[in-house]
Amino acid sequence: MPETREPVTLIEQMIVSAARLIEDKSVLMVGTQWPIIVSLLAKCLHAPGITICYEGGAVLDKIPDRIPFFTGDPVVNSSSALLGDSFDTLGMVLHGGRADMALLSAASVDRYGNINTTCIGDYASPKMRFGGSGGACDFGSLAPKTVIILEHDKRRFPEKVDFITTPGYLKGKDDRMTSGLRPNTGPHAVVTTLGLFHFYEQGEMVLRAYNPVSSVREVREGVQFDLKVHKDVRPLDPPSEKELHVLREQVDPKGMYLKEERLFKGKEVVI
Amino acid sequence: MPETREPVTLIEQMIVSAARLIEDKSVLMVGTQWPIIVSLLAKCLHAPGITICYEGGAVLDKIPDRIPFFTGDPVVNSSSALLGDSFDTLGMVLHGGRADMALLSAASVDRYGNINTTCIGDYASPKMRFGGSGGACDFGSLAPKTVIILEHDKRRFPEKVDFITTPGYLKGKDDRMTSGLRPNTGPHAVVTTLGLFHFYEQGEMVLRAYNPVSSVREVREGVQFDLKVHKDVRPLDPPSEKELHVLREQVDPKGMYLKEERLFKGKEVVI
Amino acid sequence: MQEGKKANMSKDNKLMSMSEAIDRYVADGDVLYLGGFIQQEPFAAAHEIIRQGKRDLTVSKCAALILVDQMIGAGVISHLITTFTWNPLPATAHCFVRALTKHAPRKVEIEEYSILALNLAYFAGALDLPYVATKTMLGSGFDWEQSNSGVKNRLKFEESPFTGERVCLVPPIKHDVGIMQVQRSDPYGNAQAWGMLGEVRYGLQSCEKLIICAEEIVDTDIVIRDPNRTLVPAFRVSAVVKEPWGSHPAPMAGYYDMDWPYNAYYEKETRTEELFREFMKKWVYGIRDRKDYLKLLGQDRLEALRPERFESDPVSYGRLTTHFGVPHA
Amino acid sequence: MQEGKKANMSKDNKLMSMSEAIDRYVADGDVLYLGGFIQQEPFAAAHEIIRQGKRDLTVSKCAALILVDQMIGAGVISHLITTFTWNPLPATAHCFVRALTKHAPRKVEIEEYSILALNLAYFAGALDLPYVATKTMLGSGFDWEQSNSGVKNRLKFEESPFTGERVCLVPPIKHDVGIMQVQRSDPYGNAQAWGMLGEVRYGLQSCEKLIICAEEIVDTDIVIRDPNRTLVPAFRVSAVVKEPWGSHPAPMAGYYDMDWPYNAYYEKETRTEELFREFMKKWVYGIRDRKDYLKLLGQDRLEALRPERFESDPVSYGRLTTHFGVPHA
Repeated sequence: MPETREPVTLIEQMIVSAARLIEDKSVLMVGTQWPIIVSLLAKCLHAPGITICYEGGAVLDKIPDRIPFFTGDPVVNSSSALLGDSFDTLGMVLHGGRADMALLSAASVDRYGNINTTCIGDYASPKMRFGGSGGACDFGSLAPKTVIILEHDKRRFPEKVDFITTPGYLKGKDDRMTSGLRPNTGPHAVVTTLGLFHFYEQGEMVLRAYNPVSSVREVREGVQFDLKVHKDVRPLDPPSEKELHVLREQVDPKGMYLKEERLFKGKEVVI
Repeated sequence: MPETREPVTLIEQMIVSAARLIEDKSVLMVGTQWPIIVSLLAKCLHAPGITICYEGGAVLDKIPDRIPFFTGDPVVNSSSALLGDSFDTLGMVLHGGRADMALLSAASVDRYGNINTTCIGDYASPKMRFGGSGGACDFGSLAPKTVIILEHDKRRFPEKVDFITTPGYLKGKDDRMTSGLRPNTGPHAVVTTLGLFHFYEQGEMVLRAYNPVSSVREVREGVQFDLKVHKDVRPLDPPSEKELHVLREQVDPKGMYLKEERLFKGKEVVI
Repeated sequence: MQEGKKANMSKDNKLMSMSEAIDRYVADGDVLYLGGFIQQEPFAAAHEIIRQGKRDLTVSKCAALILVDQMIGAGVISHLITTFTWNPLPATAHCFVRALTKHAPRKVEIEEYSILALNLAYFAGALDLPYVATKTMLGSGFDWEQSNSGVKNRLKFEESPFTGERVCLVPPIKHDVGIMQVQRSDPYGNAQAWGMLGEVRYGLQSCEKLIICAEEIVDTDIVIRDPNRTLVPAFRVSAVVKEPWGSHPAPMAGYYDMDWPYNAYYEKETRTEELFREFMKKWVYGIRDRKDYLKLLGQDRLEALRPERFESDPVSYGRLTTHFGVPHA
Repeated sequence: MQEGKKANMSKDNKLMSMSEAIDRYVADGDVLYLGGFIQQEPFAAAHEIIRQGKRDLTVSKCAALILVDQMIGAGVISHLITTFTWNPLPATAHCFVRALTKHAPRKVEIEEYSILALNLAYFAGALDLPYVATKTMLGSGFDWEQSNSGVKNRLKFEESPFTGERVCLVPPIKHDVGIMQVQRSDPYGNAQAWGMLGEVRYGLQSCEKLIICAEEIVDTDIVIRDPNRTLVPAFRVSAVVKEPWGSHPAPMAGYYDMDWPYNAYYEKETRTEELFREFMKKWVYGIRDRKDYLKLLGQDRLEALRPERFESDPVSYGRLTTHFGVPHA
């Protein structure tokens, strides 16, 4: 282990933990933001046989020449085995029942895995407004397993989201069934900078493992509801040398995601 | 007028009479058999601005290098401005309300313009069986004006067809509306080797004009029902020199349709 | 015969012979979708299905020409989903007519739609939509509710909750196996086709397993350089068969014309059951595979079907390697 | 402004300037579809709409990025149909947020769907289907029947007459005018595009009139040699505008990358209404047309956005001129 290695960041732990949930040869619907880097890391490591699908109608065949900034990035045009319509991916892969897993970022998630990327406050006269669903509602409605990836922050984990952009288990699994959503669909895991959560029984989020630099207590204090903890809760394995190397040197060598270079934070952009 | 010209055939009169019904710049759904040659004749004559659409997903831009034998003929592949799916033509042009007229061949037609290309006798145990609808039911269901083109033969004009493959006015215009078919759709004309028929009021077929080599009486005797005759019934204009020349020399110089060459009638074909 | 979906990963080489593909992936009693809207018909695959004596197949084919007629005559089909079945000459498809009027060589249940309705059913099948409402098929014989025609299909009719108008509801049609002959595929099943595509995009995607027969096997690089032409991505495909001329006597855009006189020949040679058996002995049962079939046809006949090249211009999808092409502070 | 459909014949030359196209075919109060799924956005057209001061537009855009944000900020939109609106950086689309939270500069009614649901609504619009049933959107805030969320959209919910399950019904969405920037078109409007096409095939076809903006105007022969790439045929098109770089700062497959830093610049320069007005003065109101805009950007910036060529191989569709290629008696 080289002494000079930079320490593992919370974001890196989140990305690696999420990537480990991906089984080789599975078919993935991949949303914008963290899911992009998570799925490419998995493909470069233990899951070379995954098929990565984006909502705009792309089925990737290979690792793009540079990491896509979002799923509509034109770099995808030269890395795809199929480019077509949204019907090709959201329609025939996802609604058609051919996807194994969907990966989503989120602004906030509640205890039943419901995601809000729409607004704070009343929908008709919101206090704050976010972008909206995009394909996220489709992912969460239709995928057999949805994995939600977001930075841990107490404001992001309310008891109940103000607006359900993407349905989790609503008020519990029975409620999801009543709505007409298909059986054997719904949130599978939430991965944050502090922990890994799964959904059991009535579709409630349960802490399954925590970032080794954090603790059960910190995670529980980082949500607004009474978080259940799995009886076998354990610390997450930190990224291996190989995982970290591939992530930093191969998947995102310019730090577009890992160092938020694509956001130009604190940089002057003049045109 | 050159003396040596071959006489006008009944088929030629039918083709020319049907072509005259096509307005320039209109958008046509064109079925297999007679509609192919009728629409190409119109495009070569008075209607160069028509758009010709085939059910398999072709929008023709130009006169094909040779006359198509049917609408799926691969000669269409090198003559189209758009090749796509059946949704492109039957879907977005026809169901989408962008077609002005549909041209159809038929095995038999009844007094309300209902077409049968399915069977003689009971559907479940037919005495005789034909090919079936293809896109014909769609044409007749959806087009603002359907023009039906067929050889005149008493067996082809029953009082009531055994099976309605393609709906005309069913038992009369009210019945068509009751079925849920859209207003302002339905049969516009029937063109046969002996006459031209339109549909009035309750959607009944009325003789509007007859082949100059035939007569009202012959036409009336050529159907199985009590055919109404328009008060201004008149003989059809015979093909002009130009119409005949373009049809024979330009549209179908090898007599594929005009002399049924493509059918190999009475010829030995050994492979 | 059933193989798990996980077998179909994107990077498995799925090249195999036609006989292996049909043996492994088509089972008695399966619901088959056969692709190709008049062009690109899977004749080589259909002949192998007949040779292997598959039984009680449901065959779903939007435009059924003499390929389906042969399968009916050979007795492998028990249920036919279609919009028409004929010889495009136009002439009668004799086996089809014998099956429906005389139940010879066996009874075939028929389930008919219009082309647009069947496209919508495949579309609903591909996306697994509960149903799609349309304004076609109303009032016709296919509208069993109004016409009392004796037709058996899957349609329902109801009043639109939006407008109150009467509409036709088309439910999904799905298939166990889909087979189509395409211009090219890579060894993994990234299959590309061009020409008049009819219903095939949605027909293929409404299938659990896919057998892709291709005129040419190409490198994946060729696919990636023109991904808009891809009909199905590799992960959906179970088998890839290299089978040049596999659609004869149907046409393949850019590769060969329809062998038009063959339609007349077929019409004449299949007017009776006995004649049909002779025909099949020569063209299907009496030979082992497509290579034998092409020998029977002769090289001259094949060469005469080749079209002139009529080529697309290359287009660029653009390759981007830098992170920010433009200067920024 | 309304022109009859018959004006759109296949062989009319429809080339005109952007200002003429917008003036003739976009009216106050129109329902507009803006094409391009992130790639191929009609920025040049949107800027001209803003310059001409069109009012009370309903804008329907599946993926709304800073183009829609600018139109909202400029006050030309009264009703927005969308699935999301943001700056893809990702960052807030400030005008969008101001309009929804503070009604500044004006109130904008919003009608939201998921991407798949909006694709189905456009599909239903393009084919004029009464409705399409789906299993997405159920239980979410968009499911106003179950969620009591205050959302206003066109969906209905019912029990499937086939299975009894609860389904979401998506009705057609149609538009007066559609606008999209494509790679190439002939002068008549046979428009071709490639790349990631999202919802555009059905979005465009759900419009009465179409304005096609193209990077290049090509001969019809180029179109005919690759007709599978045609997005809309000429008879559907009212105007064709030659407008190179018309999608900047969005990308155009094969022509230019997204100008990524521009997203950061835009975010910073539009944080207040006053800043936004300054931004628009510089980039929209203060200039006459796209040529001025490109001058502002500078040739160096444009050149740096060009990708390497990444070319498709030509394919042949085959040309057939003989009546029977094969010998027959």
